[in-house]
Order: sequence, then structure tokens, then C-alpha cells
Amino acid sequence: MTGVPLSAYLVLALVLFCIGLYGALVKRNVVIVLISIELMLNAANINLVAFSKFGVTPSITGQVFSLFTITIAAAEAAVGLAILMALYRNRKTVNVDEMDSMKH
Amino acid sequence: MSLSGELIAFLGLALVAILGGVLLITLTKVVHMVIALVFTFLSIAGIYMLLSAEFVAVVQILIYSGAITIVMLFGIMLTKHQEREEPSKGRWGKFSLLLAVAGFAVAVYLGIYNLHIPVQPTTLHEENTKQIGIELFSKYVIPFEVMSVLLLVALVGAIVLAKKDDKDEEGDQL
Amino acid sequence: MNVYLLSLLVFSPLLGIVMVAIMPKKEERTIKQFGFFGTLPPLILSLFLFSQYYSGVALSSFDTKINWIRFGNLAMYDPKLFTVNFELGLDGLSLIFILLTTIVSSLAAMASIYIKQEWKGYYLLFLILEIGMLGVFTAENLILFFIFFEMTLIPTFFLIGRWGFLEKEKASYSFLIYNGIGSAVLLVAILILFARTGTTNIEALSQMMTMGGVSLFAPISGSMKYGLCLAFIIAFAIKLPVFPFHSWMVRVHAEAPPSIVMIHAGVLLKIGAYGIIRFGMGIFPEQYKSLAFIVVLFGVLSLLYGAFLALLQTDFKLVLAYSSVSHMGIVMMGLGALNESGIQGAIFQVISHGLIAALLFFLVGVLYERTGTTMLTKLGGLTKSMPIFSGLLLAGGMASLGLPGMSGFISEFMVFLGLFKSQPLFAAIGALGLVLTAVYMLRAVLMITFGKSNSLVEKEKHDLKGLEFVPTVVLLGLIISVGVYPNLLGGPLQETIDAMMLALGGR
Amino acid sequence: MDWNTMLSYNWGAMMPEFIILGTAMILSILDLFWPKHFNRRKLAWLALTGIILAFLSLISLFSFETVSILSDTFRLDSFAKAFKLILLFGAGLVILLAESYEPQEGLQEHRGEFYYLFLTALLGAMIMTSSGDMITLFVGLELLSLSSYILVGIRKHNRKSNEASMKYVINGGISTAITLFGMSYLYGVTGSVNLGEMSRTMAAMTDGQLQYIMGLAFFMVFVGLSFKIAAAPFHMWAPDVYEGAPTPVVAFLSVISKTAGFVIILRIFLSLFLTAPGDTFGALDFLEKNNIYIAFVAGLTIIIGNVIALRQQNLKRLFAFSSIAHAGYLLVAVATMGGGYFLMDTVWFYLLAYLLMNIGVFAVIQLLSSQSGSEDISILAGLGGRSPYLAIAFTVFILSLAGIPGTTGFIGKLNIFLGTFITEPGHYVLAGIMIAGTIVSYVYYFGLLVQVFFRPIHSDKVIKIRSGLSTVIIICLVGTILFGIVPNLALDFLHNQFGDFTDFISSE
Amino acid sequence: MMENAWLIPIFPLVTFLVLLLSGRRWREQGAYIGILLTLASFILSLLVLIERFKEPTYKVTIDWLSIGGTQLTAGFEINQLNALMLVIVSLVSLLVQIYSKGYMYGEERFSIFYAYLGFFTFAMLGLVMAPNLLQLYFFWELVGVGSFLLIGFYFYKQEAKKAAKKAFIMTRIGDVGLLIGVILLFWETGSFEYGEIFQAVQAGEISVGRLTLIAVLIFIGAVGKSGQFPLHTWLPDAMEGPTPVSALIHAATMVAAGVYLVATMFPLFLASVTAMHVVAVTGGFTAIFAASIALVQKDVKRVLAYSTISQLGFMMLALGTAGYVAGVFHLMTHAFFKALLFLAAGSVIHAIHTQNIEKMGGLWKRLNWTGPLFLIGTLAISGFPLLSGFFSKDEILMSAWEHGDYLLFTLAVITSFLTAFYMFRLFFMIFAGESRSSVNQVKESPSIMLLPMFVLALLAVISGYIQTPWFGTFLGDWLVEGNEKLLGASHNEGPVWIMFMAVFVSLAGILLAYMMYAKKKIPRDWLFKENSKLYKVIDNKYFIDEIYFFTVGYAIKGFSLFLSYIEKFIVGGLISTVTSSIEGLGKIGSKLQTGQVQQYGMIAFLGLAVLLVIFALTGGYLR
Repeated sequence: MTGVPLSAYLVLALVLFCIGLYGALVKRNVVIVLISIELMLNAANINLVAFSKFGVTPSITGQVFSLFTITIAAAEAAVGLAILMALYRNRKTVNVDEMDSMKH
Repeated sequence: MSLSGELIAFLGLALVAILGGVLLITLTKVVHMVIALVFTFLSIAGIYMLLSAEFVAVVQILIYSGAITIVMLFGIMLTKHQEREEPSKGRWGKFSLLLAVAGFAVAVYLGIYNLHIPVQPTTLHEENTKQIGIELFSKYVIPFEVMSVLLLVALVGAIVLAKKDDKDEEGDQL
Repeated sequence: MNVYLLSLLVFSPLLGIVMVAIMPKKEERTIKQFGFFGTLPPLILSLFLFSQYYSGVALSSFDTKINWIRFGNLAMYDPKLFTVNFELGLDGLSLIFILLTTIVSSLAAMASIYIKQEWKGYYLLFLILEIGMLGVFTAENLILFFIFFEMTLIPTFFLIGRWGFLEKEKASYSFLIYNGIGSAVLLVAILILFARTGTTNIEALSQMMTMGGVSLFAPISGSMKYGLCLAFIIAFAIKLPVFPFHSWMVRVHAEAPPSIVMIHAGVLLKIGAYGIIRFGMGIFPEQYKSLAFIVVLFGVLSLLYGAFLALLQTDFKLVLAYSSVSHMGIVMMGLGALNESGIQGAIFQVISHGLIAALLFFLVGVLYERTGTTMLTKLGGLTKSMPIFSGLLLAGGMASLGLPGMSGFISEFMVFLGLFKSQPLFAAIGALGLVLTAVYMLRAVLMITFGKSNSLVEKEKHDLKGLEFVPTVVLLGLIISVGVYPNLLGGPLQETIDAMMLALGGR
Repeated sequence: MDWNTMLSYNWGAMMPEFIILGTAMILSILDLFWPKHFNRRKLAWLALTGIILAFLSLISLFSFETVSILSDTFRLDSFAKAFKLILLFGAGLVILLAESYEPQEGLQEHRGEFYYLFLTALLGAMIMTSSGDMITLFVGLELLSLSSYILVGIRKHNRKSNEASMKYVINGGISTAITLFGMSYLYGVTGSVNLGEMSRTMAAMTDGQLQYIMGLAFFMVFVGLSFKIAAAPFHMWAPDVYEGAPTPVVAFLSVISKTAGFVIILRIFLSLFLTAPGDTFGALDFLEKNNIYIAFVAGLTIIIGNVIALRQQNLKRLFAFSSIAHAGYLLVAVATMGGGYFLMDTVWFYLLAYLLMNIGVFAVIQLLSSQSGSEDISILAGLGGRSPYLAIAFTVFILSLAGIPGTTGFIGKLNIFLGTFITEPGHYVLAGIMIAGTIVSYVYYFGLLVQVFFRPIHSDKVIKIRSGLSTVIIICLVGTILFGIVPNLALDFLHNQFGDFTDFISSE
Repeated sequence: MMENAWLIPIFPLVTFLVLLLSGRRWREQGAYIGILLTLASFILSLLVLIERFKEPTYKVTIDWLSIGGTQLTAGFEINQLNALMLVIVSLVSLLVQIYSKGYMYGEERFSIFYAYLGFFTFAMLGLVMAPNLLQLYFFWELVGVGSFLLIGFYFYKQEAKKAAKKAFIMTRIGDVGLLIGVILLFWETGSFEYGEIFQAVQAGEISVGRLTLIAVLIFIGAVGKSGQFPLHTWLPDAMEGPTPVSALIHAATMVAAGVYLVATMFPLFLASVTAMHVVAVTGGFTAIFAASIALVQKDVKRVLAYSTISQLGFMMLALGTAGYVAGVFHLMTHAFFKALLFLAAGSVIHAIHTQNIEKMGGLWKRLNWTGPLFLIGTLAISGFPLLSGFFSKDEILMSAWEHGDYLLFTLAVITSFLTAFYMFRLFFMIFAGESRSSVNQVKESPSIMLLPMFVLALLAVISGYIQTPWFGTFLGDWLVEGNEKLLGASHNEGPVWIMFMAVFVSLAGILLAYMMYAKKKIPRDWLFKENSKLYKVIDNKYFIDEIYFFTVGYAIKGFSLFLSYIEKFIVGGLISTVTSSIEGLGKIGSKLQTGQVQQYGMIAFLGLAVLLVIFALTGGYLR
């Protein structure tokens, strides 16, 4: 078969992961940082689903795993946003780099 | 399933996904970034379709493109910040990060670019949702239940943290 | 009874600890009395042991052994593997060190009358320190030894840092860091041995190292034996201390309260010598033999270095501190001589310096109490107002410079006797130190006691009195009795030294 | 799968988890419906009761043979029992700490949530100890993390707390993503998420490229989990988070969360990588070949933790770095695999020791800082004069942390060293770094004692200790000394109960 | 009686202890204790000496120190030499103590003085009785301490302090030499006992080179104690002590210990020609060297001190030229007349309260007893015929001539001349002419001071007759009895002209002094002026002290300073460098902790990337 090879999916996941990572570490806005993390998790999910089909022993487990991941990601996003709300109330900012009252 | 069709679909979806990601990084308006990412999430759902994971794809669309994006947008709205994101990171920081990302990517790429695992016929696309359901409720009961606790925690946590404390309001949302 | 005697001895200061602990904070007199009485049970027990020894009871009959810790779960190989027992034992060498400890501790407790504050904490730490010291000299395995060894560190740190002079905290930190490094090296060596052999019993180890036992795990290679031997030597050389590891000790001597320096110079430093004999020499005789050259070299270096620096000091405490460096150099020289005379001399030197340093630092305490200074330049002519003090100081100085009739002579003589046999060149260079010792000691003592009396000193006229005579007379008495009849100590040591010589390959 | 098969499993093995879960539920409901004026502090006792019950039920489970439920998604093996003991014990102490927690700005309205989030976090950790399934492990990990995020930020009117929580979420999210990315590759090369199956597949793996991917996955998982245990250079969040978080939460993070981190590291690494081939010839184990990387991280962690701690003036930050250093020591044991003989009991004992001494220290810090409203080192000044007993307890904890003999800390370190030296060639460099780090740590640990004993008293305020707190301090003190003097109590117990942890990897 | 000889040193020790413990309570009464106990010692020694005439050497030892299998012993031995020494020491000590009763009257620390005297006497007697080298060394140093204490008796005087210190340290240098020699000898012979050592030496077990080295080292000990060149500088300074002390220690006993040592170890020295030569040359040189300094000194005690050095040189010369008996003989006679001279000088000082001879003069009439007594001493030391010094000096000249060392012989003759000259210079400066003193009330000393001087004067006159060419060589015969092979002849027969020449030079010296200082016929600066360079050099004792100070003193001080810099910057700096670099590391580390969460993430991710890249470059399948 000469369908889309596994490595194509994996590379796509890798690229997305890197983009997510870059975004999470560079963007100033906390929302964007959080959403970048979501992107990273998504990349992992692509891997899981791809391996679920093209892996050594294909099985549905990968898809199940990815469902768990998605749920967790959602929960994390919710908590992250909630924390942002609390922070915003106190600090009136959403910029990551202004959170430096504790250092050294 | 036509081979070329699958390939074209994949290329298209991948292009959109990556483009969304790139836009996320390059755009300056926060809302635009989120919107750009919606495309990525959607195309990832498409990828899942290609990988015979219909149920995951649907969940992806519902949760990511739907729920999470909306929540994020709400977040953006509620925290009325200046809409523009100014680049602030130092050049060196960015450069070294890029270097690190490149290193990471190359190292991983070396492992996967010509990964040949013999493709085995699968039945994943047949009654995908049922398969998942069976798997979930026969093998993964415990994590599933833990998951429910986790969601509860997230719920409570979100409320506790995000709630406006006016002292008169009870936590009657629950 | 005999079986528990050692444990009783080691933990007997606990009685005092309890007594002091239940006292209210403010009861200065009672606390001081109890603190002193707390040092009596070990003293009495050790004297009892000594009398037992002289009445012919075998020292090995006091050995105690209780199962204690088993590391890992290797019972399938050998139930004894990685087992650490609580085992205490005694031989002539440790007997003498224990006597030294108990005597000096009691006298130092007496000298602690000058402590001005927080007596309770002081005596608690003091007694804990004594437990540690007693434990160090009776421990039969390395882990137990190390535990007691560290047990001496912590109270000393506080005793220096809390009750010392002006720069006490610096001194206590310095003490901590150097000794920390020393004990780290020691710990590594101990644990390598433990890990590779599965035992820490000193006797078993020395048998294994010399005869070559069967090791279940990775065996200890020859070069590693050298490394371990060297590690032991370095660890204890820091404790001793030997040039160039001495700067902590100088600070401690200068800053710690005199009563603690009595203990410190009198006993704690001696753990270094004890360790080198027990572990360096005892476990790795072969390797030690080929490293002896280095031991002697650093011994001579310390001797001369300490002596030269003592010449320049203007603080009496510092003179004594550098003199200790110098005298510990002599110990090293003796240990490196590799013959009976040298080793016995080194042990004698250890004991003798213990007594002499205790005496001198007691006098330093008195001096500071009376005049408020120990600076040589500010003192002078004390013979006029304090003749007894001056006489004792002179006697102490004379003892320190190795005057015959005092213990210092015997030890120095034996060390040089031994060293001239094995390393004549070093011995000849070291002999220069004997002259220098006389020079700096006399310089310091005479600056205090002779010459014109200083106006500052004139005000305080009262000489030694009352209780202050006890430590001085006892110490001086011991110094002289050892000096006049050295076989007093030589007897118990004979067996140990014979065993050591056998391991080192005969005379 | 029908109900019969479902019920045929020995669900009793999950009793502690059920109890914790149940307590958490009851607490949440009570918290919800109890009138607002009602003091939520009493809920702590309920939570404590739950933990004690769970602890007792865990002890009653010791007689059970290894239990595996639903293809290893839950395993009750020796490892799980041993480490759950520590988790529950620590959680009990932390709850007591939390009961006595009285921050200056108050914590009335969220005290209830505070307690049951503790319990859910604990549940996550417990799940992590006793699962042989990657999904369950991951979910447990996330349950723990998510609860922790909220706990850290629960003082939501405190800017530092918000900030700490935000930083924790961001760092935690990234680390989760990295871990998951690694796990996805592991799934890829084995086609399974069951650790036992994966281990068998990997052991038989000969394809070089797959092995390489496995290696990549190893690093990603390792790094992801290193965030959790705050190993350098993935530690940097820890000081900030510790500083901002409420003190009991810090105690929780530095002890229980860290324990959980090590548990999952051991679970995954020992199951998967111990038997996996290190090269195409299969001459070396993967871990044997690559433990240099763990050793490197361990060494770096020790150095960074200890060296930076020297400069800290804030107690919580200081102990953050201290706990980083201790993570380094533990990683030494992991890197050397305890020399092959000492791994499990070393890690277990050290975690126990660390639990006792660290919670003890945090109890004292909580007491002093809530009284003075400051977290600066100087609040310790003159403690020796103000409250000698508290000072002595604190001293014992510090000495134990510094690894002075006569305390548990010493025996713990000794175990680690034994592991480093027993092999040929020994891990001398690592041991050297560790010992050097220990000496450096003397400086700041004793610096605290200098404050306690040598510095003049600032305030003469009588220190009031709540009974809960004093219980914690006494338990920790007794434990620290007891296991330091007679460590065989713990070690023999471990060996007698759990032997060599031979049932660690499922043999199905 | 000999078995009880151990009591001899014990008596003075008791004096020491009793007086020390009683403190200042007894004041002058303390003297009686000292005198009585020393008297007991003296009587006992006398009895022992008498017994020793008939009986053989007596020796008792006990185990003292066991080193491994070797037992070192302690005990005592009574042989000819030390029996004689016992009497000399206890006698002089007794006399000095009696004398001091008067001399030290009114001193606040009177009984302490007697305690010190007792201690010194104890040590000296112990030294003499020692049966082995180790014990000898033991007491050798104790003697030094006794000397130290007594020199520093006036502790408040800066000079006394310095002198005491100097005395101790200079002799200590010698002691170290002795110690090394003793130790080396032990390893060569396996024993410290004289008998065994001499046996080994005779059996030729030791190579000559070794033997020479050992002998020279032992001799260095003697050089230090006996104030031989170059370690002589302490002795003149030691005159800072009370005068009776100078008489006892720095004339009669301790300084003679060096001679005694060489005499005791004589067989050892005999076995090495080089060593003998070293001894002889050192002695000879010291003799003339010290005599030359004595010529110009203005302090009465210093003149006597240099004279002592010179005379000790004589004794060494005798021993070095194999004149065992001569050396010992002179040691004995010198003990008497030099003690006499010092006591007499003390009497003068007591009377006139100055030591500067320029300020004396004309005392002959005022000090009716002291003057003649001083004269007897001066005559004896000058070798005036028929007095003790004449005989003993004769023996030395003979032995030097016999041995064939003509150069040394010449030196000795010149020294004899110089001795006579400077001693009479001293005598005339003090007693002749007009009084130059400001003190008008010059009183003769009390009888308690005069009595000992009488005894010594008597001995100074008659003690020579036990060894004369005319009435037999009783002393020599007895001394070498049984050991002829080891010790050499009992008497040196030399040409008769030597005796006449000796008489001549001595008389010439006296005459010259008389002309210069009594009659003033010859101007005092006829040979060289007081401001000439040579005079200055001699007056300043050849600048030996200064040379030591500028070379050895500065070298040591400089080296100490150098080491103190090492201490400060290298040894001390070592640890501070480490700590500060660790602290620096901490600083950098905590700087990285910027509070920027993304930076944390970056660093962490950098770490991951580094790990991965390293793994990729080195890892698994890529190889």
C-alpha cells in the first residue's frame, strides 16, 4: 500500500507540537499560552490516533487514550482560565511576563 | 478509498493545520489567533477521520473547536486586555528557543521520518464508536471513573477560583 | 555485667543530661553543679575499667554486640551481609583515649564556671559531646564510629558559635565546613568499604583487607585500597589537623570558649590520630606502609609551619593554636615512622598534648577572666600579681616544649627515636621544630608572666583560688606522672602496638 | 464485559481508594450544604478520619497477594502497598497542618474545598502508585496535578498565590504535553498501554529505529516527570510556586506530590526500560546504557538546588531549593538503580525520611510565618530562647535534612551511597557531587540554626501551637529520631512485608 | 651507702617542692630548709665518695619505659667521675645556699629562690648520677630549666627576661644536637647504657663516619651547655641572674656539665680522631676567643663569665687532646675557684651596688675579707704556682703538648697569659687605686656570706694537690682505675719546661696587669685605643650577637612572615576561593530565577533538547 505513510502523520504532529511549544513559551497573553498548550496536547493526540491505526499492533486503545487526553485538556483549560480570572481580578493583567513578583 | 484522494486530503488538512499554527504565532490580535487555531483544530479532526477515528474526530470538533475555543474567547472577553500582543521577548531568548525547538525537532524527526512499520489491516473504522465504548467500559473503567473525579475537581476548582466573591452569593451553581 | 559496662559508660552522661534538663533555666549554680556531676559517672566508670584492666581482666570481655540495622534485603546470600551491629569494644588504645576523654571532660566541666549565660543549653550540649567522644573511642564498626564522630561535631558547632568570643560564628562555620568535608571524605571511604564488603566491623575489615576475603560483590582493587587508605588519612588529617587543613582549628582555638577548647584540643583533635591508627593503619597496613612517606612529610611540614607561625602571633590563644598544629605534626611524624617507637610516641604525644593543651587552655580561661584579654602585647609581668598562675603557665609552657619530666618529652623523644630509624632526613629537619617550639613558647609565656607589669593587669590581683586549683593540679599531676614514669601508659598500649606492628610487617 | 466478570474482581483491594474517594465526596457535599457560618475547620477531622481509615484498610490489605484488576489498570502489589503507606501517612500529617493553617488574610470561605481537593490529589497519587496501565497512570497524574493547581491558587485574593498557581498551570501544562508526547511514542512502538505487555514487546525489540524512538520517548517522559519532582533544569517553577502557595500546600507539593512523581518514574522506568535493550545487539539494558543521563540530571539537580539555596532569604523558597536538592539525591538512587540491590528500599526509606523531616520543618515554618506574617529567615531568630522545645524539634528536622547521623536523613543518604558504591565501577562522580552538595547544604541549613540559636529574639510573643500542629511536630520529631536511631524498624518492616518487590512487573 | 645514693638528688627536690608549695610564707626561714637538706645531700655524697674509693662501680636500674620489646631503664650509677661530681655539686650548692642567705636577704621571693636552687641542685645531681644517656639527657634539660628560672629570677627586669630566654634557647639548640646524637647512637648500639655503648664502640660495630657524626652531635650538646663557641652568647647574658646563681650554675656546675658529658662519653670520642679534633679545636678557640673578650669587659660578672667560657674551653681542649684526667681535674678546681670568684664578686656588688668595674676601685682596704679571698681566687685561676689552678692548667698544657697539637698548645699558653692578665686587671680595677664609686657606705658582707667563701678559698688553694707531678697523681689514678684502656693515662708526663713556661706566662700576665691598672705605669691604651676599631669589635664581643640577630633572627622572622602570608592567602584563601566561587555560582543561579515562567519553560525545554540531541548524536541506531 502506498497510502499516506505513518511518518507523515508523525511529522505533522511533531510540527504542531513544536509550534505549540513555541507559542506557549513566547506569547505573552496567558490565553494564548494556554491554547498553545492545547495545541501541544493535540499533537500528542495525532500521534496516538495515528499509532492506533498504523502502529506495531493496531488497536483502538490509542483512540481511547486520545479521548482521555482531550477531556483532560479541556479540564486543564478550564482551570487555567479560572486561575487567569482570579489573577486578572487582582492584577488587572493577562500578560505572562508581568507575573514576576516572586523571583531570585 | 482512493490513494491519491487520501493523500490530497491529508496534504490539505495538514497544510491548514500548520498554517493555523503559524498564524497563531505570527498574528498580533489575540482574537485572531484563537480563530486561526480553530482551523487547526478542525483540520486535526479531519486528520482523525483519515485515521479511521470518527468518534475522536467528532469529539475533537465538539470540544476543541467548540467548547475550548469558546471558553478561551470568553476568557479573552472577560479579561478586557489590550487586544494587541506586543512582542517583548528578548532576541536571545527567542533565538535560543528556536535553536532548542529545531534541535528537538531534528532529533525526533530523525526517528520518525522513515519509520516503516508494516501496515496491518484494521477494523477500526467499523463501528468505531462501539469499539471505543466496549474498550472504555471493559478495560478502562477505573481511569474513566477517575476521570469523572478529575472533571469534578476541575469544575469545583474553576468555580472556586473564578467566582466573584461578593460574600452574599452562595455557591449554588453546583 | 561486663557486657553492659561499655554501653553504660558511653551513655552515662545521659544521667547528667536528664538532671540538667529538668532544672529550671535560671538556676545557675545548680545547673553548673549538675553539669559537672554529669561528667563524673563516665569518669568513675572509666577509672573502674582501668582498674579492671590492671587487675588482669581481659579487655575483650567488655565487648558488646547487639543486632542493629540491616541494609538491603540480601539475606539470601548471607544473613550477616550489610548488617550493622551496635558493637562496642575496648583495647588498650581505646582505654587510654577514654580515660583522657573522661578526665578532660570533667575538668573542662569544672572550667566551665566561666560560662556567663545559658548554662542549661551549654551543659546539655557539653554532655552530648561527651557521649559522642566516648562512643568514638569504643565503636567497633565504622558506621557506629561515624555516627559518634558526627555526634561530636554538632554540639561543638553550637558550643563554639553560641558561647565563644567575638568572631565565634565565623569560627563555628569554619569548623563546620572543614569538618564537614573531612567527615564527607570519611563517609565515602567507609561506605565504599561497606558497599564492597558488606561489613563495617573493623576487625573483619582488616582481616579482609590483609588476608583477602571472598567478596560477594565487586571486589576492592589494589589501587582502590590505596585510595581508601589515603581517604582515611586525609579525613583524619583534617581533623587532626595537619597543614594545610589547619585554618579551621586555629580559628576555633581563638574563638571558642576556653573550656570547650580544652575539650577540643584535649580530645577532639585526637580523634584524628585515633582514626589514622585504627583505620588507616589498622585496616590497610600494606597501603599505609607505602603512604607513610607522605604522612611523615606532612607531619614535618605541620611541625615547622605551625612553629614558624606561632612565632609571630600576638594573641596567646593563637600561639597555642599554631602550637597545636605543630604538635599534631609530631603525631603524624610518629605515625609515619612505622615502628613501635614512632607509633607509641605518636600515641603518647596525643595523650600528652591532650593534657597539656587542656591545662594551657584552662589557664587561658583564667587569664581572660582576670584580665579580659589574651593579647600578648597587652599583658606582662603577671608573676607579680598572680605568681601561682604564672608558675603554672610556665609549667604548661615547659611541658608543651617537651621538657623532660613532663609527658611531652617522652612522646617527642619516642617519635624522634622512631623517625630517626626510618626517615632520618625528615627527623633531622623536624628536630629544628624542637628549637622553634622553645622559642615561641617561651616568647609567649614570658611576655605574659615576665617583664614589666601592665597597668591593665594591675587592677586584678587575685591569683588562682578554690576550685580553679583542681583542674590545674590534676592535669599537671598527670603530665608529670606520665613524664616521670611513662610505663603508666605504655602498659595498656603494648598489645595494640604489637598487633599493629605485626600487621605492618614486623619491626 | 458483563457484571459477573466485573464483580469477580477483587474490588476490596481498592478499599483505600474508595475510602478516600468517598470521604472526598462526603466532604464536598457537606461543604456545599453546610451553612456558611459553620466553621469548615471541623471538616479536617473528617478528612483525617477518612485518611486514617484508608490507612488502616491498607494495612489490612497487606495479607493480600498481588491483585490485578481489569488488565492491570489497578494493581495492588508490594510496591503499591509500600508507597501508599507513605502517601497516606504524609497526607494525614498534611491535613493536620491544613487544619491549623491560619494565614493572615484568612481562608474561611474555601476551607472546605481545601480539604477535599487534598483528598482528590491524594487519590490521584494513590492511583499512580498502583496502576500498571499508562492511561490510568496519566489520568492519576493529571488528577493530582489539577488538584494541586487549584490548591496552590486557593488563596485567590493573594496575588502571589494567583501568580504561583498560574505559573504552575503553565509549567505543568507544558510538562504534561511533553510527557504525553513521549507516551504516545511509547504506545506507538509497543502498540499497548499495559506496562506489562509493553515491557515484553520492548524487551523483544530489535529494530534500531524503534529503539531510537523508544529512546526519544524515554527522554520526553523523563523530562515531563522531572517537572513533577522538580529536577534541574526543570525545577525553576518550584521556588516561585512554593513561595506563593499556602504552607500546607507547599508541604503537600514537596512531599506527596514528589513521592508520586518518583512513584510514577519508578513504575514506568522499571517496568519498561529495565528490560528494554539498550542497543541493537541487546548487550546492554536501556537503563544501564542511558543512566548517565539520569545521573547527569541528578547531579545537576543536587548542585543547583544546594547552591542556589545558599542565597535564599525566604524560608519557603529556601526549602523549595532544599527539596530540589533532595529530589537530586533520590534521583541518584534512581540513576544507579540502587546498585541493583537497594533501589526500592532506598527510595522508600528516603521518601519516608524526607516526609518526616520536611513536614516537620513546614509545620514550624507555618506556625512562625502565620504568626509574624512574614516568611523571611529572620522570623526564626531567637526561637531557641522563645520556645526551646520548638527550637529543638526544628533543629532535629534540619539536622536530618542535612544528613547528620542519628536522624533518618542520614540513614536515607547512607542507603543511597551504598547503591552508588556497590557496583564496579562505582558511581564515584555522582557520589562526589552528592557529598559535596551535602556539605554545601550544611551552610544554609546551619544558617537557619544560627538564626534559631545565635540571633537575638525579635518578639516576645508567646507562641501558641494548635494541637493539630503540635501533633504533627511531635510525630515528625519522634519519627525522625526513631528511624534515625533504629532504622531497622522501618527497613525490617519493609523487607518482611514486601521482600524484594518481585511482583512489581506483571507477569501475565 | 651507695645503694642509698638515690637520696642525694631527692633532698634538694624536697626543698623545691616544700618551698614551692609553701609559697612566700616562710620568707627567710625557707633558707634553712634548703641549707639543711643540701647539707644532707652533701654529707651523703661525701660518704658515697669515700665508699667509692674502696668499692667498685655501683649501678641500679628499673624499667622505665617499654617500647615494644625494648625496655628503657632508669636508675643511677656511682662511678669515679660522678662520685666526684656529686661532691663538687652538692658542696658548691651548699655553699652558695649558705651565701645566699646573706646575699638575698630582704628579697620578697626569698623562699622561691631557694626552691629554684633546690630544683637546680636536684637536676644537676640527677644528671651526674644518670647511668645512661637518656636519663642524662632528661636531667640535662632540667638543669637548663633550673638555670632558666634562676636567670629570670628578677622577672620584672627586661634584661633578665631576655637573658633567661636566650639561655634556654641557645642551650636548647645544643640539646637538640645531643638528642639526635643520643638517638642515632641508640640505633647504632641498641642501648642508652654507657657500658653497652662503650662495648659496642670498642667492638668496632659502628663505622667511623657514623661515630664521628654521633660524637660531634653529642659535642654540640656540650657546646650549648658549656657555652662554647659558637653557642656561647647566652652565658655572659646569664649574669642577669643573682650572683650566687652565677657562682653555682654558670661557673661551677651546669656549664661544667658539657665537660662532664664529654668526659662521660670519652671512649666514644676517643674512637673518632675527627671528633676529638673538633672538641680540641673548639675548646682551644673558645678559650682564647673568650679570653680576648674578657680583656675589655667592664662588668665584673661579665669578665668572670667570659673567663668561665675560656676556662671551659680549656677543659674541652684537654679532653680533645685525650687529657681525660686533665679535663676533669680542671673542672674540679675551676668549680672551686670560679665559684669563689663569683661569690667574692657578689660580695663586692653587695657592698657597692654596681657591677661596673670602672666605678669601683680602692676597695682593698674597705673590704677586708673579700679582697684577699678574691685575690686567692684570682691567683688560682691565673695559674699562680702552688694553687689549684696551677696544677690543673699544667695538666692541660701537658696533655696538649703530649698529643702533639702544638698550635693548640700555643693557643693555650697565650690564653694562660691573657687569663692572668684580665683577671688581675679585674682585681686591680676593683681593689687597687682610688675609689671611683659614688657609694660611701661600703660595708663588708656578713659572715654568713664570708663563710662559704672561706671554704671555697681553702679548696681553691689545696684541691690541686690531689694530682700533682710531685705528690702523686691520686686523682688520675683513681679516675681511670679499671678503665685505663678506655680513658687513657692517669697523668700526662711532659717536658718540665712547660711548667716553667706556664708559671712565666702567668706571672707575666699578672705583672702586666699590675703595671697597667695598679701602678698605671703603662697607659691602658698602649696597645690599642679605646675608640679604635679593633677595640670596638672586641668590646662588642665580636658582634656575634648582632650577627646572629641579623642572620638567624631575621631569617626566622622573615620566613615566619613569608609563611604568614602563605597562611593568609594560600591556605586561608584556598577555602575562601572555593566558598566564594560557590556563592558566585549561587548568585548566577538565582539570577536566572527571574520570575518569568516562560523563561523557566525555555530553560527546561533547552534541557530536554540538549538531552535529546546528545542522545541522537550518540544514541542507539544512528551509530
